[in-house]
Amino acid sequence: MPQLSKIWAHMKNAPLGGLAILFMLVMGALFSEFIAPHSPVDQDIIQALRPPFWFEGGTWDHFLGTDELGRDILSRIIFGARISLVVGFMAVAISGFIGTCLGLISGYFGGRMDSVIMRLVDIQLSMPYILIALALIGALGPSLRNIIIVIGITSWVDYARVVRGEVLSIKENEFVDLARIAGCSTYRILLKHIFPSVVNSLIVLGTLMLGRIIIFEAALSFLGLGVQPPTPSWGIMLADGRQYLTYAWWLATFPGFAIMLVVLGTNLVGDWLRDMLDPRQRAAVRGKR
Amino acid sequence: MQRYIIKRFFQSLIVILGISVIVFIITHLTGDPTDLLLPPEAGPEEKELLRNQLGLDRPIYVQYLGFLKNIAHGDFGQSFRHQTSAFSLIIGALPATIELTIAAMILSIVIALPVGIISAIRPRSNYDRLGMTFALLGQSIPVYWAGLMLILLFAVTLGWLPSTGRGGIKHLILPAITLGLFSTAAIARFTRSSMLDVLDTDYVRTARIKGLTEYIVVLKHAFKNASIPVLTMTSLQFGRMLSGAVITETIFSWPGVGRMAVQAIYNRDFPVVQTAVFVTSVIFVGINFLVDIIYTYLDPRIKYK
Amino acid sequence: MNGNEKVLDVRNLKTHFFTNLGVVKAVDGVSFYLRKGQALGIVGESGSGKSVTSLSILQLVPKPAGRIVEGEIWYGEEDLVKKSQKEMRQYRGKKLFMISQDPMTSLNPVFKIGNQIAEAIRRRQNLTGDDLTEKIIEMLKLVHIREPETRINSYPHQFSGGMKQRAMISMALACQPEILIADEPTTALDVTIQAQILKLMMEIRQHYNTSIILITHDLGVIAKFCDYVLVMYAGKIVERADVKTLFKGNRHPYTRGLINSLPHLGKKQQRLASIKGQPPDLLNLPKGCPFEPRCDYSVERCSCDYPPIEPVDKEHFISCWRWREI
Amino acid sequence: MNGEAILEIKDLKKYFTIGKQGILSRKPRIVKALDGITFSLNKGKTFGLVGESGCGKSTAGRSILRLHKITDGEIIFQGQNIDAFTGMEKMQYCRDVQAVFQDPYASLNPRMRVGEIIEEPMLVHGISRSRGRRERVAELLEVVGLSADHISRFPHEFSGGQRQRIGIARALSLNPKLVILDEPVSALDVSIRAQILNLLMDLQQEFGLTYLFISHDLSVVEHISDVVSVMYLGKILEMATCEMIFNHPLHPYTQALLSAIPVPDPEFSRQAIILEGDVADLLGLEKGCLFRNRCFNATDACSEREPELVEVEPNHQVACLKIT
Repeated sequence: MPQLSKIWAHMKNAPLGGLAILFMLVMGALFSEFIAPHSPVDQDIIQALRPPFWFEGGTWDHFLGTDELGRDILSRIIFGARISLVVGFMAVAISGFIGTCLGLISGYFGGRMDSVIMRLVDIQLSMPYILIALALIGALGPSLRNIIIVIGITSWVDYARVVRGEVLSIKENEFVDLARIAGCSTYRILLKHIFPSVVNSLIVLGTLMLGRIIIFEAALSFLGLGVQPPTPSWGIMLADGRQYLTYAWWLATFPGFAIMLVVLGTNLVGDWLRDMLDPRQRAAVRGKR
Repeated sequence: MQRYIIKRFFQSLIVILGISVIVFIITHLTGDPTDLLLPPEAGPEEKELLRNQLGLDRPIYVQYLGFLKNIAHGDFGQSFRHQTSAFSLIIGALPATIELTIAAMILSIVIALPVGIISAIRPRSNYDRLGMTFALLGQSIPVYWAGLMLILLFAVTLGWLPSTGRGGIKHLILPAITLGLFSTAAIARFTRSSMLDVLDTDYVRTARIKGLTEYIVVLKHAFKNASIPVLTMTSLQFGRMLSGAVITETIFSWPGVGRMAVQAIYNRDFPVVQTAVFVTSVIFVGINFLVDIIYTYLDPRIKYK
Repeated sequence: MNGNEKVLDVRNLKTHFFTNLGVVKAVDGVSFYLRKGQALGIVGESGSGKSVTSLSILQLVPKPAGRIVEGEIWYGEEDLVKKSQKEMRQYRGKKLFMISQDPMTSLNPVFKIGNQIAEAIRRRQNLTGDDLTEKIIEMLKLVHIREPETRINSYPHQFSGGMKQRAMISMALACQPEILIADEPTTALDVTIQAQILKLMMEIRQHYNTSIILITHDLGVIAKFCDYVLVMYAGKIVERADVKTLFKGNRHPYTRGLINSLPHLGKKQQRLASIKGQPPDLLNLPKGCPFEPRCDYSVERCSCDYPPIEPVDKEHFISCWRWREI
Repeated sequence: MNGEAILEIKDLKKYFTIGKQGILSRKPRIVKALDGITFSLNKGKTFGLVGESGCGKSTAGRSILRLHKITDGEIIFQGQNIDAFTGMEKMQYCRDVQAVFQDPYASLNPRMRVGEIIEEPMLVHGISRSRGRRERVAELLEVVGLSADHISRFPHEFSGGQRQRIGIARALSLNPKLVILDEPVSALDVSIRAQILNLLMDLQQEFGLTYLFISHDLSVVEHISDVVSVMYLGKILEMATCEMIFNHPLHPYTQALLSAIPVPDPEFSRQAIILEGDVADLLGLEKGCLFRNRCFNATDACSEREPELVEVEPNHQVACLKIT
């Protein structure tokens, strides 16, 4: 626990924009029905391909315009946040769990276990993860559950690498030896002495990964192997909009902008958390005497 | 040093073996290929016959060993759709992908290194703020959206550059920018932080105490050290690019391995998919091995590990 | 003493660090001078500001957090504080050189030792090719590195700690600085190696009449090596005197406590005299004398006002309200 | 060295292999961190182990603490070989033998409160109830000169000396018989060092503790130890009572080591014996005395035969051919 004064010192540097974006994302996903002006699936051919309100032919009613079927873009973006967030959080949880366990084992026990896990990491890193995910989803079928699982098992590597690195340096600390001398079991050492020191890095990494997974999920949908229509998803909206790029630019522009904004938010918050929670960064800020 | 390279070489072989296992598993997960190969009205006997022909009734490890033997000979089977060897299809598409990735990589490095280095020597300056803001944006923009927006601006609105297909240098510009965007941002940020770490070390201070010019301090003493982690990062980015090429090639209709693989997935043409995965992975392993050799030149400590 | 010429005159130096948590006054109003050929010792505990003082002289205070906020550092007719980084290049490596604390990290790991020494040589002499190689070998010989012909092609990780520090000293020799600053040059080394390095530094001093600032926490090293000593505590000089006066006629309670708390070899005591309390928190220094909470002699006044530096005699200065009574 | 032995070390060896033996690595390098050391600790006394970096003194401590497997030899605690311990006996051994390490920052888990840190050994050993443990923690804090109010603070709120006190309190929480002190004051400032040394000596008196005091600092070792042994490259070169070692050193290495210490007295002048070379210069020292290439007394015989540790006078053992 950092002291209050330290927390305050970092709160002053908080990326308000990033936090606001993430807040909007969560709110949008939780209360889509109340916030969105229209239903995301209602079609209205008469209103089709309306531009945003500030262009000629745009209306206030369809703030960001409508798509080729007359569905309201803004509403679809708000509902699309749901998919992104659900996939993002679940996949971060799954990959974080797998990666953390492997990283802890690899770093703490070393030796043969370490070699095996590190080779697994090499293998995973060498393979084109988008193709693997596409192939797996192509094989298993594009359900939400499968998408989460596939993204989860293709994104564990970063956690394993970071956790392993942290464990290797934490292990060098004398308090770990002293815990063994006191008679603590390996399980207790890993859980009480090593894991808590890794949590900060996990929070930072998880935040940054959330953004990357949201991009990843939309990429799958964009390529047609993610969530299936008519579920409103940012990736699907982009894919649809691509065909209308030449005369209805707003179809592809706004959902992509939404993705960018959210990822920007996670990156900003992630960087801030790193400055606050990562001791090495803190030392750099403090300067040496 | 030789021992280190030999060790890395064997590790690379193990990794390739691992990749083959995973490719094999994925192929099996994709279900019974007889459904795809036979017309829907085929009866169970015909299926059984084909399964026997394809060796699908043999024990799994025998099948794997057969698979391994085949891929060692470059035989990944016939494309269901094109009725030619899947391997030759992929090899045919490979030059396009390599052209695109290398162009993107060069673009990334040429932009990212100077930006990262200058940001590091002038931390918190306006230059640093500007560079890092762009880097942050670059890391936040999804590749597919960046591609679409570039097409919208340069192809649709301004009409300066072609939006699809492969041809001269003009065709290469937009796809290369799209594919390189994320890596440029990532390498720039990483270069900055590595340089900041190194500039804070005692040996850089020693170089300053000796009264060396700032140019030598930064480019000789600091950068050579910082380049070691940056190289690691860059080689990882290469892997990302090979993967990201799938999307970029699809957007720009670039006739490379990625686009072919996506088409193959749509068509459930699995021999082509597995060849694409395997070949891209092996290329990346090869690049990593080259990078390992470069390390031995950059970091004398490696030779004795 | 070798003449009276002042080669360095530091006046009211204040170097502060501006951190997220507040301002650390690492060096806060330090004045002293260094005479030609003198070996000046700066002694103090961690956080006393002794290293920052040396970095300030070289204008190498870690940026952006650290800054010299006040004071002058006169080298001859020039005030180093006013020099730009570019101008400082004319001083670093020619007039001033510093050997830093940790020989393990002060050599660049990816360049050969010979290359790194060559850089120092070329600050003074424009040598190339075989002449340069010969000169490097000569430098390595001067610091008693065995087989210098092969050692110039070694990388730092192939050197032991003592050899690395010798390589650093050979750079100092190549630069022939007027002032050599040695920041804890032997702290990371074993006792027997420390003895070798100190001997080498004494040889240099005698041979080239170099003025040396030796920074250390080890009073034994001070007694052995230095003529004149500054004692620092919490960014200020509490006492400065020639070495004999400091050990035998000290008047500051901190100096005295420090000397008394050392175990003496060959004279086994039952208990050590210790200084009570904890080292000061540099972010929350007390208003008055920073040593007051730990001082056995403190009176009310000590916690309100910082005592000014007063001369005890010509070369002995002290900052304590009660030095006359101690 | 009379008295009741609590711990006996017999011909202890610990070899580390650098570079794993695999299909590809040709020959692994073996580092003999401990190459046959024998000594015993007497109850209630302090045994000092001194030497320069890499001499194996910490390896000895870590072997006794069972932090790694030993290569050969015996460690006998209260008459029992610790290698033959069963699960229960191992736990009992943990209670009897505790340690304090060098780095006051790395020794305390930054994410645990002071109370939890001191309580943990008792918790693991199932000693007393939660309330009883808390009372004991408060009592221990007072014993080491801190206040019971510090119980719910985090380590980063303390200075180095205070942290070392917390570490000592943790070591005492199980009422150990033997405490391994591995450079316990080396990382501390001079003014704090004396406080901690005094505390350690007081605690020894109060609780009848036995100390194994490992340090590179001879003056500190002299201050606290009853018996001292000097190590060099995994071997003991000289072992004697504290007075003898410091007033009448026999081994050339001990003599050099003592003379190399700068004395904090400007009027004290003594010709220091400057040893040539480095511990790292091990070329061709396969047999014979390991110190001979730095020794000012070495003769040809020294490269032929390895000296044994021999008792040259009561309570004084030396391993040097020129003396024995």
